[in-house]
Amino acid sequence: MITVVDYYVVASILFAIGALGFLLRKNVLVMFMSVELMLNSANLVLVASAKSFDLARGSAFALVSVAVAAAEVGVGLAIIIALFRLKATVDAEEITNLRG
Amino acid sequence: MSDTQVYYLAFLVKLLVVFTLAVGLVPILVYAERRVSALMQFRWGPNRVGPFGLLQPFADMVKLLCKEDLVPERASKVLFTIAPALTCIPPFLVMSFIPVAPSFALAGREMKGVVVDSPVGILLLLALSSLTVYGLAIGGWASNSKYSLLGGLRSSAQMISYELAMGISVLAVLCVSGTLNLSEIIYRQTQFFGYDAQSGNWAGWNIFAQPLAFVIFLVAAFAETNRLPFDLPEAESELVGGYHTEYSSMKFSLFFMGEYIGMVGISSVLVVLFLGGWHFPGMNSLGVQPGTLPFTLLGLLVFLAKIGVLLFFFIHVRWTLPRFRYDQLMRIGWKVLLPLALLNVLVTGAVVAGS
Amino acid sequence: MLMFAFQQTSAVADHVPLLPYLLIVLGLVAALLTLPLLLGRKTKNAVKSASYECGVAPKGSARQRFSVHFYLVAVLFILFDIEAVFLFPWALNIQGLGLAGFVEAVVFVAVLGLGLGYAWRKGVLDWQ
Amino acid sequence: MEVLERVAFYVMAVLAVISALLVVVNRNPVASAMSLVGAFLAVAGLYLTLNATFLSAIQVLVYAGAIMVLFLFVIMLLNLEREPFDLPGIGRIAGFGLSVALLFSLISLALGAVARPETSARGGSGAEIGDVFFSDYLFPFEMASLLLLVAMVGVIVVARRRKPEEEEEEQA
Repeated sequence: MITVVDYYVVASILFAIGALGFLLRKNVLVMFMSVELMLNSANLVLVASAKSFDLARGSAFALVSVAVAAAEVGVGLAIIIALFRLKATVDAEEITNLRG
Repeated sequence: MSDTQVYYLAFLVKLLVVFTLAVGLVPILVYAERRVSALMQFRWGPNRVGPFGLLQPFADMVKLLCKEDLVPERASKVLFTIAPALTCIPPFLVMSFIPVAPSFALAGREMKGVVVDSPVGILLLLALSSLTVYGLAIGGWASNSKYSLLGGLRSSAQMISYELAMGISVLAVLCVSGTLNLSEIIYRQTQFFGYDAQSGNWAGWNIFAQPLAFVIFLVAAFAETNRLPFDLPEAESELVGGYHTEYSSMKFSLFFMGEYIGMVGISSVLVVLFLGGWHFPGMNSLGVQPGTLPFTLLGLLVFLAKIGVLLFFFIHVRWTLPRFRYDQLMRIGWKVLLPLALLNVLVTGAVVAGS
Repeated sequence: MLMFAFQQTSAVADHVPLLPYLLIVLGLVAALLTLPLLLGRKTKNAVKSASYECGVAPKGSARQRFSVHFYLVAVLFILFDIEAVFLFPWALNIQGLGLAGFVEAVVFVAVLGLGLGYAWRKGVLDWQ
Repeated sequence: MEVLERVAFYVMAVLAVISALLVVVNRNPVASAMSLVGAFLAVAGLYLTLNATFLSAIQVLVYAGAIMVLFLFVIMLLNLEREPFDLPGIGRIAGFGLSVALLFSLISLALGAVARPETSARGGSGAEIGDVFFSDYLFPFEMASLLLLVAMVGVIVVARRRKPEEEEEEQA
């Protein structure tokens, strides 16, 4: 029997992998992808637990979070592009200077 | 054989029929395209291989299979190989969501005229058409050639622009149909010229209720399949060959197969959304009992005739209209089709919500 | 047990037929990709495997930066795609929502119309 | 029924985890992006096992079909090659340890959860979601459009190359 706990476990693993990618990789883009992965695992938890309350409401919440993710990706990648123009690198360890 | 076994066997047959439909139409289209273009230009066209040149596509196929499979020195090998597959898999999958025929009773159960009867079919179709972009973009990038890269980017930008107009024109159809399931969208249209209280539908086929959405979808369909007048991504005079410049042999033909199956797929979607699917008026009074195998086959025939007309239209337009410039193409997508589609949705919404 | 699973309708059961279909498609594509390796001729030389630049020897890498314009178009695509996604639930029960729902949808579209107007004015939709 | 959903759950879960790992491990950013598409598709499959059909389709449409295209565009735009491999420093070993610790604490937290009966009155179809938005959550619905508008303006301001005459205007 698959219960909500199984979904929690999968989401936990995905979240941890996302954290791993964020902490280990130096490429800003791959770090960003890892963040997306973590966001997705959070969404999965949201929908899985909504199954016990109101699935339509949980889906609606998740939909809003998808919209937020899209806006975030758009602006985030634009910032990465602007940063790349300035520094000509996407290596997170070389982008240490916040003064621009 | 038990009933269950009969049912699953029939299911397998259905699967193969739909698959064969997708694959089998490709050589027919290749042949038709060459003959029609020849006719339009007062040439003969292929007429040497077999009677009327009917075997020409197969000869081409054999030739392409025996060509040398080149991979450029500086290309990313794995991605270079995957890209052609990525372009032709999504159009193939599109066909599995299309209800090509009405369902019939078999072994005490309902055998549907569609492989995957998804409750969110139309959304998945839109999603599939956006997945095609990956093949083009990656193909262009992995070749590591300037022309390919620029060609790949241009076609991806074009596809996503027109996909938007397409998705929003579908929105207007949904205002009328009120469901995401393709079989139900067809069913709503079969209430021909009768008032259907639930959907408020007066005139059966959606093309009558949504002529503007139909036109927008049709124009976007040309852009989605990279056909003239929107085949700029592969404009020979500007970008050599576009994203598939570096491709040869079967990898090259997979791109073309993707294009042709994409044409079949998008015509099927048009037929399902706007032209009543497998249905035509007066079909029920032909003496064939609905819900039986003959009725299903009749429906399949009607469906094939409808996409045949659309495919001929596709080919005819290719040899009639000149190609757009890239800036014109993007302008049409964003400044004409998108606002028009949004306006169409709002007007439709006002009418349906007000009634 | 599994044999009867197809009959009942659940979201999973609805989509399971996609799997055998996908397998057939993948089989065909894999066959088409490997066949030329067996049938085709194999010769290799530097000129053949160089990238095509109209016969002139290729200069520099193709991996150079290009216009940010493509990025802007892609972002606009995503944001309007989300707009469509939010309008789908409205379109699906438009009759139940009536005039109030329509007005709310108009507000939603109008706000995003401002965005389209801004992009229009800033020349994002123009291609030189 | 039960069996089918169980199989689907395990297949999708394994696929999601494997592709997520590939995202992190691949040194070619394009390959990373493609693996992430795989992970998103697997998560869409998981939504399907939860009967959240609309969200599952949206996951494919938006994440796999739009957001990852944007990532791919940026990778191509910035001309990113393979990342060179270098020996992990102290910071990265600490990062690895941290995420393993995170994994175990999250899983123990998850296993401690009590599974309530799945008694959702409503399903996850598009029409039902519309009901939710247009009854109780109208404000978030309208805010979403505002959010998208702000994102649109922000992206255009940040990413667009200014025309020379505009640049002078700003200097003055």
